Amino acid sequence: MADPMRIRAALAGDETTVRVLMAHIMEPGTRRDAAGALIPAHFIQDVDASHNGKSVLKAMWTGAVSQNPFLSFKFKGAAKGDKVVVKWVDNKRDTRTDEATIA
Amino acid sequence: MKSTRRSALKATGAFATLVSLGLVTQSQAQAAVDRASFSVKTLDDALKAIGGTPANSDQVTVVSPDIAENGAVVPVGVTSKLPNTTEIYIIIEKNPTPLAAAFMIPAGTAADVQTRVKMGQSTNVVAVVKADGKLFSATKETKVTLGGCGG
Amino acid sequence: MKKYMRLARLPASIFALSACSTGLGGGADYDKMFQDAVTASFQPKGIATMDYLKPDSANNICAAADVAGKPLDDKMVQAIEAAEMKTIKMPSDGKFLGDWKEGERIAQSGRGLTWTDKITDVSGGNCYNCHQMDKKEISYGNLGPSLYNYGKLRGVTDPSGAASKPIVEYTWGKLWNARAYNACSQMPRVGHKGILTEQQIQHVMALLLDPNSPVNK
Amino acid sequence: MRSSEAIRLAILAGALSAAAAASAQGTTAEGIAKYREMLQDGNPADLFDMKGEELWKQKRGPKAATLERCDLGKGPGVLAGAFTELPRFFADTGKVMDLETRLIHCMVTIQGFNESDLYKAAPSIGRGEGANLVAMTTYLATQSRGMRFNLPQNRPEEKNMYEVGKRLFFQRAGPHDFSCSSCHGVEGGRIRLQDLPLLTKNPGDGVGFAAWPAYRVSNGQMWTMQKRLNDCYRQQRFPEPKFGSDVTIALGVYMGVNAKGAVSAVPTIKR
Repeated sequence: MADPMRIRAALAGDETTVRVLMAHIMEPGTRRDAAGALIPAHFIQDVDASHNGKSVLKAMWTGAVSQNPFLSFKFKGAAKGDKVVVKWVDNKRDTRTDEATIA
Repeated sequence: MKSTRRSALKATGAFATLVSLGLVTQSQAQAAVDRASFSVKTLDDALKAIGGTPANSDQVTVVSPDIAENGAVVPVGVTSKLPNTTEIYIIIEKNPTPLAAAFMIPAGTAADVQTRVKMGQSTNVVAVVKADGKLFSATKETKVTLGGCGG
Repeated sequence: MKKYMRLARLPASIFALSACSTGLGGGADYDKMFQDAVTASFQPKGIATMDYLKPDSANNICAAADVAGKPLDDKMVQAIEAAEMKTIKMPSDGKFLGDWKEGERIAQSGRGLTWTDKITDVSGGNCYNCHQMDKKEISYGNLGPSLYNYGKLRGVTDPSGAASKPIVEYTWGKLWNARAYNACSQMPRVGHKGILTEQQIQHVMALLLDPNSPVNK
Repeated sequence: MRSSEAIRLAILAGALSAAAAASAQGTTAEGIAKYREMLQDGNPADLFDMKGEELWKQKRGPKAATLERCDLGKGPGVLAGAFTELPRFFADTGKVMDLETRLIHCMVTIQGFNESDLYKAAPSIGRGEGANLVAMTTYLATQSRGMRFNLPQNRPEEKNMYEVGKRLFFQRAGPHDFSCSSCHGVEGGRIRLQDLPLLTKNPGDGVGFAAWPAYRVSNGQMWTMQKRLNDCYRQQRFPEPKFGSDVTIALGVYMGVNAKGAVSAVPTIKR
């Protein structure tokens, strides 16, 4: 099973900044191992962040996003104590959902 | 060099005009690209997949380092000051599959995202945004250097 | 070249005597503890066998001086340099210069001889790790002096000409065994220790001395 | 055809102005410094720290116990300031131990893990108990973040380790005749573009010994001091130092004592 994400969400003024770290290998599928065999692709394809059930960001990724991906974005309309939920799905249909409380 | 630059600027101007006339834009109002777009091999094809030719805009900013010590992790951020920015694309021109990431920005979310991407070599980073259904871009070059021992 | 002759004629007896003791200063126990720790701690892995740790007089003497924090005395320096000078082999085919383009590839590569390398892997010269060479390469180290314009600064216009002979031979010797000219130099003994082949050294020589090489542009 | 040419030109124009701005911004060194600064926000080391904390507090091993009573040198369960005094002498084992060997000791005595199994697993930092050790080491070291290194040198065993470490630091061998000192014995040294800390003295806050454990962006791995030393010896063209061996502990004591007063910045992020 995938390791948890670290999500930090902080409200400043009327804007919430969300910073997410995801534990993922992000193997692009183009690299070869020592024996010359292609290493199969394994990367996060879809990311969906939501607040109170409403999507605040969707992303589509490739193996060109770095290993253990970092994502930062900002949105309006949240209050301290609200939850931000982040979900990712990779190309092997493995998925992980974590949440953080806005500070 | 000079003449190249002048014609380049001229081309930009012409394109900006075409875009403002709505002649070269696509009108996919909502729309994420399809997954196949991420496997195209050239910048041109990536732009086609996104929906056409963007106009250079000083309202779009790509933040990436001038020099990256390691191509495996290069911080890249894109911001757009254009109203109604709904999509952001990060294209790494020299990567084997240039389109690296796409972001869909709903109302209420700032057109301001940051992530980290891989670069196989020194390259232009092209940010394309869709605002009011039209495409705009900004470009920044990042040099990738060798690091320590063993390189 | 005068220096070469003078040092080469020095007897190596002083060197042989002092090489027996590691002379690490302080309590002798520390030296033994150090040896015991080395024996107990290292294990062979891949091509990096325990042979990598076999005693080498010049290395032991230089390390002892570092531990003591005192430079070597002149006699010791001369003894080491004389002994190392004897290891230098001039090119077997009489050719000093190869292809600078090959040399550039060798200079850029830092690979070879670690436990993750294979015996069949081609070693690099590690040159850029420590030296500036081609002005266009921004990623260069500074542990060694800049070699940009190495040949040009030394007036080498025709590396095969008689006027260039001393500098060409010196450069070959320096690459083969840098310790012959500087007893405790940190530069690997590229030829003497078999890091690069004779042919590879010829290519690196061309990178340094060929007037068409980017080093001399 | 014409349109794709125009795209290229348009993009080129953007790149040209960006390049002009870049050259005005200064040197390569400044560029690299800026790159490193940009990486600071969002260090994936946090993921390892998080996982380590969870493992530390979890009932694990044959004895199904948590490690929360483990004594890292400041008393059972005291974490803050423990890392910045390691390696140190432990009376219960009669040995000088670093954080990683002490952690294994606690897993063996408190949780009932098999010692030789753990030593066998430890070098594989990416999987199984090896990965768990790395995560916990990151967590434990992070508990002393911002504190100053202050290794004890009161015991003869600790002094001996320092002297042995010093000799190891200058030991020259292998096909390249390299020592630790070849790269880390000068001020302002650089391999390629990589700055090399001078390790015979305190190289500064968060530099050298005070910068590990660190997340390596080049391979997405979290490296502890044991792994750092292992890879130094690889590139030095030496045989391999066994995990937790006297050589690794002695070098830790030598560098740690020299770094006295340096602020630990762990976990850091590095090329």
